[in-house]
Amino acid sequence: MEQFEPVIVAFCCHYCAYTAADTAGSQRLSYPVGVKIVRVPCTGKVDAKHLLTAFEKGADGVLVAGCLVGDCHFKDGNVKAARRVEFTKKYLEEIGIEAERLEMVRMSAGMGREFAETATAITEKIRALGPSPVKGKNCCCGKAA
Amino acid sequence: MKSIYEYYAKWIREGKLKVSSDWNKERKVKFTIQDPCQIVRKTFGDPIADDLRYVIGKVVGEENIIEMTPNKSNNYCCGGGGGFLQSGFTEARRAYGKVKFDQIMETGADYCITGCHNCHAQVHDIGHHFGGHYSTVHIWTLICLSLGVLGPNERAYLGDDLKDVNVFHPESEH
Amino acid sequence: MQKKTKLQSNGSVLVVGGGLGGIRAALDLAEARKDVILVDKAPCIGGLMTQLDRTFPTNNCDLCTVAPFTAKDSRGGHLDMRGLTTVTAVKGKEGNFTVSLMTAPRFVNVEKCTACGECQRKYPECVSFAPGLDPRAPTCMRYPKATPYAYVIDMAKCADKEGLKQCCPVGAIETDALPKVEEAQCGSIILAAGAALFDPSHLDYFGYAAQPDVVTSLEYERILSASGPTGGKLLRPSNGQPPKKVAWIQCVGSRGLQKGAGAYCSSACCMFALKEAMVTRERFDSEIETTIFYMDMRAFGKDYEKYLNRAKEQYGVRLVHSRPHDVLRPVGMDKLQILYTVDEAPKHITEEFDMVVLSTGFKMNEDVKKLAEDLAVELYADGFPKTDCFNAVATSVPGVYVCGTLQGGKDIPETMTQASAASCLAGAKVAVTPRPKAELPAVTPECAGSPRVGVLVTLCDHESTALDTTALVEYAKSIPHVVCAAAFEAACDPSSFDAVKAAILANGVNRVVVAGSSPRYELEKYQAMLAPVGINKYLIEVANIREQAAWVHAGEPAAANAKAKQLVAMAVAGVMAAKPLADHVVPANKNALVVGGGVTGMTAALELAGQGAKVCLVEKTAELGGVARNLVKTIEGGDVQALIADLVEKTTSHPNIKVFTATEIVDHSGQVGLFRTGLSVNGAYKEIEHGATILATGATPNQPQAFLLGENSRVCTQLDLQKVVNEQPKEVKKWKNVVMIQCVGSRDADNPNCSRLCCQSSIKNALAILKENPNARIFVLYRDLRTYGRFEEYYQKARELGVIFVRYSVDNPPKVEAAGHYANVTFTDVIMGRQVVVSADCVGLSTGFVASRKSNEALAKVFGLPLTDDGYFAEMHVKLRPVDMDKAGFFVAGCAHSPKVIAENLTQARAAASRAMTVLANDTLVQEAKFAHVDRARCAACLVCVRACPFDVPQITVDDKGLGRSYIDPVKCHGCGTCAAECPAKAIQLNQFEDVQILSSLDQLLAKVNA
Amino acid sequence: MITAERKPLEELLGYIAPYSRILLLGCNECVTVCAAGGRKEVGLLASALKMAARKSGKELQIVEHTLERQCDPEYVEEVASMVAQADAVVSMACGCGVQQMAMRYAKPVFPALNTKFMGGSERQGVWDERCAGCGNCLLGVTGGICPIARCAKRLMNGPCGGSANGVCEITPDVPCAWHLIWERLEELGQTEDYLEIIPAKDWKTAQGGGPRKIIREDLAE
Repeated sequence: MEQFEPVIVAFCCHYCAYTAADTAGSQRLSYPVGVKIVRVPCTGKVDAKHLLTAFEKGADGVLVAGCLVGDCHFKDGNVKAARRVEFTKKYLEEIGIEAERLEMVRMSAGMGREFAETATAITEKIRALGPSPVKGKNCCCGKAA
Repeated sequence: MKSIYEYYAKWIREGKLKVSSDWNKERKVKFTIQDPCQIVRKTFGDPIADDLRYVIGKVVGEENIIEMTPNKSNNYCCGGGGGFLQSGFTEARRAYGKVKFDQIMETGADYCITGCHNCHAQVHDIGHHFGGHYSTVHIWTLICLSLGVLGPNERAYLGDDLKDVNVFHPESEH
Repeated sequence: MQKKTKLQSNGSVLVVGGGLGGIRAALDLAEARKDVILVDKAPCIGGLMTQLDRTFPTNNCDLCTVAPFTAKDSRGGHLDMRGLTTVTAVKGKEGNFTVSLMTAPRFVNVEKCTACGECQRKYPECVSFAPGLDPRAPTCMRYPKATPYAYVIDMAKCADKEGLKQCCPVGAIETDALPKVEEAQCGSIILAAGAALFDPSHLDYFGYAAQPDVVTSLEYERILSASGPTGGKLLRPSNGQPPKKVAWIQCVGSRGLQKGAGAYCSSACCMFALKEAMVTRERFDSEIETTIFYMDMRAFGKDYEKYLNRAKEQYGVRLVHSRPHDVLRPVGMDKLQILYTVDEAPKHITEEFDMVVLSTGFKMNEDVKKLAEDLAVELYADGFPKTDCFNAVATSVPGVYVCGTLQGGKDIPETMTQASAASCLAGAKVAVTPRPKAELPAVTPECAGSPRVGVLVTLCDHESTALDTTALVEYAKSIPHVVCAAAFEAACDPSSFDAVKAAILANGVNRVVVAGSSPRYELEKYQAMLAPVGINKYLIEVANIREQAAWVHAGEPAAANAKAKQLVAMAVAGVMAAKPLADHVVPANKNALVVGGGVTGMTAALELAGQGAKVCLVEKTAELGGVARNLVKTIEGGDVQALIADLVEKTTSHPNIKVFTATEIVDHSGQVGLFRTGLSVNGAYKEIEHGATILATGATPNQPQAFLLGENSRVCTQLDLQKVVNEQPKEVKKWKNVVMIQCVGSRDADNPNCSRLCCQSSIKNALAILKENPNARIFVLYRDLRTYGRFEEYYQKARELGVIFVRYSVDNPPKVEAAGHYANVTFTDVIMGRQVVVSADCVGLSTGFVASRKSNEALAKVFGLPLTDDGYFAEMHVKLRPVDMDKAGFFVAGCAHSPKVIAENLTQARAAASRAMTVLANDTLVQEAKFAHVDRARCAACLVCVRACPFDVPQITVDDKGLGRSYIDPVKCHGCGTCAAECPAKAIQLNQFEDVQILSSLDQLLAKVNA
Repeated sequence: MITAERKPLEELLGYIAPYSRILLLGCNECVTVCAAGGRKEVGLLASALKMAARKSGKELQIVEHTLERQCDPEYVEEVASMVAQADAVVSMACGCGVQQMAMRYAKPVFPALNTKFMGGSERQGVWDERCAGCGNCLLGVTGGICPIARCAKRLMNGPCGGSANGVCEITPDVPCAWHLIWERLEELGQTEDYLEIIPAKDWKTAQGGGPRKIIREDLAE
């Protein structure tokens, strides 16, 4: 059987994680192809609805990647995002989705290696968990789209 | 600044220096060439090495030259430069010179032609020290030899195989 | 106090040379609203960089991030760019030069030429090599799409004028064209015409002239390049086979090694070779063995040490410390042999390679030398211009400035810095030329019409080897609502935008997706480029297929291609959901804040003040001068204390500068052009308003716990040593042995980078000691001696004077032990192969610098700026924007950026001032529509937004219907979107990132997953 | 404001188990302000229900809508066509809204929220109970602090013996209402009010008197 390739949506803050992902690119530090980046101005912009929708649409995992604590371009958007992630995790558990499929990570713009490593680590974690339990019946069972 | 090799070559081409390699047609004495670092690699490069070969070819016959590898601009130092000959450290100098010795020995030539006094002394010394069969000779000596003007004093250090070549010389007459 | 009258003419600045440096200098001036004439003798701009495949440390080309801004319609008409143009004469002096310009005829009417190539086929001898169009001269080929895209005729070689004229199907050939000669008035001149490269043909022991497989580093770059002679395939010139082993030989033509070589270090070749080796392994075949033969690995720039480590550890590039004896190809052999020895074993090694790359250095360009001589600029014997020891861009002739490799060998970031610095000084000599500002494009109804999406794939081939752009274009065409899609190859070329614009107009496109590099680079560029054809700037979406697909998945082309398609589909979905928005214009504040009162801060403040900006200079300590107060002289002999005294006098007395000492930054708000910063001045709060900010906070001299520093009185830092030499010459006269240890607390795990300045400072101190005490024996224990540029000449001088340089390896560092009156230093001499113990009277440790981490972190927090891993301030683009920061209106200079010597700090200070002037020269400010807006009908006035906003912007106000609803002031809003995420009524949306945009992208991204 | 909290998902899934077309209806008043049933929460719950149902092999069709106010018949009327197309309604309003819907439409209407109390917000995200709706307000004599809503025992004349160090003996993180009242009266210089005996309360005005009704004759038709 083909190896399950998790689809992971990474909401990345423009000022740090998105730039870190660019850095990973320019340093050719590969990370799994299933990790797809959605650029946001600040993780403070990431709504619980976006997180749930990602799962609803079939993501196997969701990453919210913001700035290091104290480094938020907008003071504390990353702290608020972390609270929302915790709130959403509880919701996920009620739904019956493993809370560890959702994760908040923090990094600075220069941390290209960390981005690649984090993206790889979460992919491995989700691969171990298997496909999201709420994927549609007709889903192609984790084959990368 | 010009090298004398360039002039030798020029004068031979212009017919001013009437050298000939006829003396070696039958003998087939083999020669190899030590390219001096200062003149070749560090100053004029391959063109001067080619002039040097032109001169030697005219003097001993092109067919009697056996090249070392590497040569010309890539030639190895004889190991005697940089004041090494005068500074003591004989053992070290000879250890460096072993590379050159092996290279000369590999050619199987009877003579190693040097164009520089420093090289001459070193090549001679390592040949003697490591027990080589070759003799060391200066380009100038061979030019004179081929012109038939090599004086008896300069013949002293030629090998036996060249002792009888073109012996005519005003000084030999006395 | 009377302000010194500045010489300000109404003329232009003349920039000679259209390479990167020239472009940067010209753009800085044009953006600061000064008129510029940019001339280049080549028919197209771009200079040396256009021949490079990729550049370090980002390993990409990036020309496209700069060059398009030279387009005619950008930069408010201040920039007049002329190709094929040379300066034939210069008269007059600073403030009032009259320059004669001669524009050679192309003999081809650029407007008519379609670049069909007919003339070249019929008359190959007289059609000048046109970059990229001509397969004949591949090794000197420039970028594939030249500006302008047309041929050039060399009429001197033409025997049949009439035939040539007739052969052109569009009648573009004008055989009778004459050179155009013009005169221009210039206030100042910037020479930015670059340098030539050393020609190794005469060094026969390297076999360059005789062996096709021996190439220069630039030729190798061309072989790697997609637009090069092999079409981007790495093949041996001798037999067209891919090489298995490639070697680089460093310092060819540099460091006085060979005949005709400069005595200087060319500064860029080590990094260049590392880059080529990495690219070779990454792009072509990770099995290709890459070996670099080097003398000292000079990775001295910001984060370059990490690049070096990456080359070694991640890419497996092999580094051999050796100067190879020669390069041979024995008769009958297919491979090249390199003969060399290594430190560890005094024996001959012969190793075979398929290709040998000679890392050739820079040398002065003869044409440029002639122009410099005509200008009476003083030159060194090697032809490079002499510059002031505290002002690397100022020549001996007032009003004539230099930058880039014309000033001396250097890499791109330093070229960019010098270019901005030169434009700062040159710009001070000419007045602002008022030009009417272009009206902001209105949000027309067409913008919002039914979506017609155009997709532009803009990666050049060499950036996207993993991607099939043709397939991507085809795929894009199949996406609903996409009305046109095209690959657009020369994003570096301003004129190629014309084709794009035409396609947009022809297809009635109203929304655009740019598939290229990161939106961090692309978005602003395309917003500017597409505005003239009526594309609303908020209806442009970028699909980051370079960083996120081509590069990161370089090794898996199938995955990279699939992901690129998905990214494009996501971007199309996003742009379909986007709304057209209008920017608005507000008056801008024209004052500057400079943080840090060292030599860098003071210089930046003075340059800004000299150009009329009001400057607030904030210094944390009670005194101006910074770390430089500890320095006596520069290596060139410049008097640092006199410099500081002069700067302090000028700064404190300048009417435009207000100095606040003992002052800290407390809080900060606003945005570029409208900043507000709170200061604690001796404990009292004060708020200032400013339009731009320069950070010049310096760095901290390192004091690592090593080699008995601080424990033994014989052991001191180079800074202390310099003081002792200066203040206690009698003591120095008694010294017998002095040992200096390099890289103490640098290039190690705690502080991975090179501190850059220590090698020259130890040599400076060694020379100073020998001046007092010629009999002192000085040992310098080093890892790589990084005396880049002209510092190399001092290294040579030190060796001549008997300073003994001993290399140590990081696994076998020297030991320092107290031994009664002395400090015993034990080290291994590699050449002798023994341990040596020196009883030293003085041990000088080159401890370098570390970032002022704590204070940088505090400032970064207040200002919202990123730091590097090492704690220095991170610039926006390490290569092309070395002094700009990610946050608009912020600039960084001096050691706050990374450690460097005073002259370099001052250059950066001027560069930052130049960049800041591009902001401060504007009376008004265009505010981006990146604010949150409230749907008042939905608002429940719940106060969540009021409480959530980090900047206290939302307020509950009563509208004309008497409804109390949230109101978010667009001018004050920072655009973070927190309120939008928290609003329980979903009444708030953030422009450009509306929920519908994010959700449509998500939908698209996951479309196939749940299908 | 009326405050509420979302019910556990499991309970909601139980209600809607027989149905597949759901109208999920929010309210833009109190429950929006207390982040329980506004447009945003409707969106979250819709996603969650769909995913949870999908997990057990069922595809739910959920129509999301949020009314200006669910406790008024005119607003409730707006969704008639949506209700018509749904098998059941899940209301994210307070109990008033749920009942308004249930009265109007002959379709099953389920509450998504547990309506909690009339309260105010202490700070972002925190609400506490302030009013019990007793129908006979005595805040005028208790320093503006209600002993009915805020004292666990609804004492009228001072704290019980369990009040210690200013906190309630039942829940130590709740302040003793009478302690607060005393501090407040002291602050206002009205401690004499405290001495005034409040007579036994007539609970007829409260819920104890049965469902209550207010009629404004001038307005009522």
